[in-house]
Amino acid sequence: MTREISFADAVNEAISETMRKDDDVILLGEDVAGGADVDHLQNDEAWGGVMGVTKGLIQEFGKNRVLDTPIAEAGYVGAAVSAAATGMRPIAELMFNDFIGSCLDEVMNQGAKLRYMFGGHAKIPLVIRTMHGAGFRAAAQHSQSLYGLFTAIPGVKVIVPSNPRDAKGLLISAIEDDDMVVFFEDKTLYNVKADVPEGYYTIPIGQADIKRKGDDLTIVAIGKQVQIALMAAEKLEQKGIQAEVVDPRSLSPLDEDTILKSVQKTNHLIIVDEANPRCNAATDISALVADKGFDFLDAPIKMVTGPHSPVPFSPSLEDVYLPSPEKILAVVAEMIDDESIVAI
Amino acid sequence: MTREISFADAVNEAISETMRKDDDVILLGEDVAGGADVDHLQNDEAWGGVMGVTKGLIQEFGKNRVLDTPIAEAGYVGAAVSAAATGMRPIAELMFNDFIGSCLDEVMNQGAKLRYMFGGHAKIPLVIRTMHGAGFRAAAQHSQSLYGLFTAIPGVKVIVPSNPRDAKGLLISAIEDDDMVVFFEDKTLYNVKADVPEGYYTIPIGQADIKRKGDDLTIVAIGKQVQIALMAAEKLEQKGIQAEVVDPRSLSPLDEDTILKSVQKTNHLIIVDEANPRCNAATDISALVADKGFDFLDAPIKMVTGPHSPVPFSPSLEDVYLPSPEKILAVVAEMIDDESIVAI
Amino acid sequence: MRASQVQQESLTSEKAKWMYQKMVEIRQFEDQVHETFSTGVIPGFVHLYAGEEAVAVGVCAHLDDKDFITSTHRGHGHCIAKGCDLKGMMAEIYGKSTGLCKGKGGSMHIADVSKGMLGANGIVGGGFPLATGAGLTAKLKKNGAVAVCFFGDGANNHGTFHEGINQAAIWNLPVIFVAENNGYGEATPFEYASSCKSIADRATSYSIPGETVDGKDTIAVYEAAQRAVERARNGEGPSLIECKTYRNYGHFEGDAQTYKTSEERDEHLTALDAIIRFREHLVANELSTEEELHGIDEQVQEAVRDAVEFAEKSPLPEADQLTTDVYVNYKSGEEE
Amino acid sequence: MRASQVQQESLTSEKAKWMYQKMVEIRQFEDQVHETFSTGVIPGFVHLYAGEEAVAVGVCAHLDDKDFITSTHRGHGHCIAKGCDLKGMMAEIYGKSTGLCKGKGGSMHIADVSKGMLGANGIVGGGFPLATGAGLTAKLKKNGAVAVCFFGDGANNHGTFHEGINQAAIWNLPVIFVAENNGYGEATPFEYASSCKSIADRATSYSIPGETVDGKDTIAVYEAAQRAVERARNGEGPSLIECKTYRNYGHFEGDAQTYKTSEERDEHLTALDAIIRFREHLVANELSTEEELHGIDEQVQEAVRDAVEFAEKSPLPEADQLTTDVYVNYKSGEEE
Ligand SMILES: Cc1ncc(C[n+]2csc(CCOP(=O)(O)OP(=O)(O)O)c2C)c(N)n1
Ligand SMILES: Cc1ncc(C[n+]2csc(CCOP(=O)(O)OP(=O)(O)O)c2C)c(N)n1
Ligand SMILES: [Mg+2]
Ligand SMILES: [Mg+2]
Repeated sequence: MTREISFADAVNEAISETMRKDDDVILLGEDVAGGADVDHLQNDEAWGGVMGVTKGLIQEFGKNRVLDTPIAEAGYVGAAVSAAATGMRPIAELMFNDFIGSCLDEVMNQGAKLRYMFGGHAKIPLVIRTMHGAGFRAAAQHSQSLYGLFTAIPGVKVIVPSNPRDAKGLLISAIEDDDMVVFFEDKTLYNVKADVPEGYYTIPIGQADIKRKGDDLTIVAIGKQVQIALMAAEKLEQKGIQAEVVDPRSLSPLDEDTILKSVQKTNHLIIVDEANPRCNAATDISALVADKGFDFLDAPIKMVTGPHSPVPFSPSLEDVYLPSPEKILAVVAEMIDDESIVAI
Repeated sequence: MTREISFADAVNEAISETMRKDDDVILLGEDVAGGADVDHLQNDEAWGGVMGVTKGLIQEFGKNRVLDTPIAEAGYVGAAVSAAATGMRPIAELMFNDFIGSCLDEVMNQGAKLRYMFGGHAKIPLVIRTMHGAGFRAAAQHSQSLYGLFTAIPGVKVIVPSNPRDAKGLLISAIEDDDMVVFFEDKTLYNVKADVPEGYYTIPIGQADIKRKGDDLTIVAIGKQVQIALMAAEKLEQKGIQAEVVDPRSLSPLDEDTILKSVQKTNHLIIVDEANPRCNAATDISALVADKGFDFLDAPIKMVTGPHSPVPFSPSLEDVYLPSPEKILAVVAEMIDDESIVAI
Repeated sequence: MRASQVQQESLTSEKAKWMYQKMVEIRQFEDQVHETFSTGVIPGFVHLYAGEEAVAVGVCAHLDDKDFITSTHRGHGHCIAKGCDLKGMMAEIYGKSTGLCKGKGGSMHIADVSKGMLGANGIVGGGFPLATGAGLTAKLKKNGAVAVCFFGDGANNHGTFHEGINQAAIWNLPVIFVAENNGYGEATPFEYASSCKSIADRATSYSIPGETVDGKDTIAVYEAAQRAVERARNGEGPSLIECKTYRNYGHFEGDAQTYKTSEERDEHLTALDAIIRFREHLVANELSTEEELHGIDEQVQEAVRDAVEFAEKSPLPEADQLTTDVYVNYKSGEEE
Repeated sequence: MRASQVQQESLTSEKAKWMYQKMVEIRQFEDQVHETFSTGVIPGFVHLYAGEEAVAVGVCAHLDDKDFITSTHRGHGHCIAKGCDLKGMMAEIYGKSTGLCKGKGGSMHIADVSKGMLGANGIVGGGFPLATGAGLTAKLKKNGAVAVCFFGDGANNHGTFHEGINQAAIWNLPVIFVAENNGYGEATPFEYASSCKSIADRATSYSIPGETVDGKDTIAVYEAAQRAVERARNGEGPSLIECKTYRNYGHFEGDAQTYKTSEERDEHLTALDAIIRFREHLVANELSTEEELHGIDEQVQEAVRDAVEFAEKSPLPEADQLTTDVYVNYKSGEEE
């Protein structure tokens, strides 16, 4: 049974269903309850997160399992790492992924490395949920997409869902997983609605999803950019070009096979990622194919990404910062040397 | 006039000569003076940094310009950002690059972004010197090479010198530069000696250096791995294969031209980097060439990097963790389909 | 009130009227932004300072352009008190190319370094190290400047609070740490998130003076800041001042503020209001007259109207501005 | 000394001898590592705990396997006091596959989670949040466990100190924060880097008990820890104990220790030595006899010798171990 719900509600369901199933699952973060300790608050008057994504959980699960934290990211993310190592299955919300600057050590040097440094004698079943993405007019410190930073760290798994259905199934898998997982939620997707199954279901981590089939060109797109890639693909169809849109869904582990098989078929690859261009997910996927899929390629691998600059505040600049169907078409035009594509 | 001095002494000279020239240059970090405030310490008995790299500076420049800091990386790196914004030219030492987890915000969200967020009405002439690299038996939290993380951040410049001469000239340039520069020093290179010019000289940031000329194969190697690549190149010469070894020296800005021109000539590219493999400098350079240099390539782009795991403590494991001439030869053997190369 | 009377002489009529004007500028500016935001014209996250005017103004009354301040996500008030241009601010909040930051920063990053305003800051706790750095510059340049770090009650639990203040203390830097304890960090009450009885108590950890004042009593803030600024300028090191205050609006625009009680809101908007109280004080103590103050009100109204008009009429930045201002220079052209 | 006498009864002869043994184990283990390190057999950075035995042992005497501790770069002493196996420890320090962490961690990361030892930690300040998390688990699982966070005087200025303790305090967690104030962080004196008069003074910031004890007086540490552990087990929340102590060796092996004075070194190695003093105390109070204690000394000597032999004879890890233990499982095999 599916029904249309928003991305935010899909995330909420994944958490609540997992918490119902497993008493060790707890949720902590800044205002995830949101004023829960204020006496006069009734029912769902508590914030439930700065975007309301975790609304209602405090009512069902109480203060022991839904914990507001001080504004102390190192403190509570580090506590979550250790709670995981000592028997809980915490979900820690890092409100904006941009705040990783306040708690990278806890993720990179503690959570990601304890198991290895301890010779395998520890596990860290921790999920860090965090908001990312530009387009919200939230400026340079609240608009980054930092999954590349996490993908680089051995010991971390990284999930970037592109739609409500994937978000729910992947988040449940992440909570069930015995390793540390960083789960990215695009703030501009929260209100997007789509069919989502009811009840408890999982989508395996490390399995890409082909969001559109096509023989002529592979577009690997990350997170929200999957929607942009699909828009470009529709336009390309008008020109008889069938683009295959691959959604990796998790960047670590990365489903190399699905990407390589697609390129083997289409011989052309464009990667679309709104993050900054250097040392990032787009270059990572490009390098994969330039190595293991080189013989499949008929053309240079192209990347459509944000520029090497912070995210600007002004709408007129932020709009040109982000990838767009037009930018993808321009790259295709260059790739197959057909100027007319730009004009679709 | 050149003379043989160590990498550590070259760094020390760069700092002292710049401090002599410009009163606004100050040095701060944990134990960079090192017990300077202990009354009974005489002459150079103060540590001068955990590896002794900044020895003697406190004697010459005094406590106002060489400041020991508390163990509070966010505190002093953030202070350095702001001191730079308000008129000083600080050099902040982050003892190990692994400690960036305690102060990433100050680098990523403050230092790197202030100029942009302020519409250009600020400059941050700050150098962060930091130690990186495996091979010192220093285990997972003191052996990482995290230049990829910084290269990804717009607003940061990143330098990774491979020898004493470059280290001195590049560090002077970094201190003279009006932008924030992160300067990486490989702890296993400190004792390496080589010819270094006396006096004040600069090497421009953003200019790669061809450490060895060759027509058959391009090896781009980062930091200490330049030496490993040169060893591999010598062995390859025995087989009549002339490898060109390109040292980018700075990863941001990256000298794309020099790399692309080399590949245009050799049609083969191997990238050698000891850092972890995902979303990192090696994939970044690979993606550059897979895009702009695709037509030059006769073979897949290969990367020789550390594995996707933390750096192990045990010598027997750390030795296999690191790139080696043998690993490079194995890749060449595969690339040109000549098994005999492995056995050189 | 006794301490107030002792110091009162130092507050000249001229300074008092300047302070009143700045407070009214903040209030009217913020009320205006609130109204405009609700029409959808202003993009992004906006956090309003209305209600807390006495803090920014009571402190900045002791500063001039060579002194630096660091600010927070709730930065408009600090900007105005430190002398930033209202037009440039409003244009920035609109994302226009004529903004103080050319539209690149927005509400959360307005800055004017030439005025000593080191930027609003989207990162809670981001200001502590920055203020320390500005204090370090002042100490090394021996230019008599001080640095002020404004921060919220929520920020007082961040690690940078500890690192920044400790550092300022051991280096004896001219820095004043000013807590704006408005009772909440987002929807979370101060008492829930903070284990201290008062933020001022935490001064003990750093062997520096710490005091709590009524942050809606302009004179009380002014006097506490005077003591701290004097100490700093005399080379006696940092101080911590906790100002108990209240934000008239929600955490950000759009917040339903369910966590507040209607009693506390009412009280703060009327009897406890800083501007009403300061106005009464000025008149009662003959530092100004009703007419004069009314004149200021009207003058400010016009200034805010002008700012809105300026912002509305200004152009958005051109696309080619996207990648400028990232570096002073990126590719080094020189030869070795 | 009066407080000591009151509590003294609670220290049984059996416990006292266990404590003495652990202290001697630490001392001999560290002296041995020091010697071996100088021969070049042991790789990497090694920080020795010799001199500080009273702290680890005085605290861990109140803990059992279900209680957790977090440690520091100077972690051997905490490991031994918490019951880690000497052979497994020595093998780990040698980087051997039989080490507690299969040789992957080394001196700075020795751990044994089954003993409640959450790892030495190469990151200064890394333990504060981790201890809080272990305390949170204990509180939620209601299993009566406590968590102890050992940290240095240098770490007391790191932001995680502030965030960790505040969090433990507001959540009323069963966590004991134990400062090992050995006077230096690397070569930097406590007094230079820390603006507090004592670390214990900082407890005020968190409204928790804070006390300073002579960290080389085993009984004093034991009693202070007893109070704190009892409080924690009774649901009364966290405490902070500052133990004034001294490291007999340098910051790490290879440190010339020029920053120390020879007087302080001599004094600490003799009159102030914790083991000598504890030994005297045990004999004087008839908790043990010279002969018994001598027997323990010899027994420990043998155990340390065995540990060295075990480590020497053990194999290095095989190359195929390089990439194991990074994840529990990396590629998900299941189908959707
Ligand atoms: C490091 C960091 N964590 C969290 C946030 C999200 N955030 C923005 S404002 C805020 C509340 C700040 O409270 P307080 O310091 O009391 O300031 P106030 O809003 O009350 O003026 C939070 C949690 C942030 N911007 N930065
Ligand atoms: C975050 C971080 N900063 C710096 C270091 C380098 N470092 C290792 S030990 C040490 C001194 C620690 O001093 P203290 O906390 O007093 O412990 P002690 O060595 O005296 O036992 C420093 C600076 C580190 N490991 N981690
Ligand atoms: Mg507040
Ligand atoms: Mg110490």
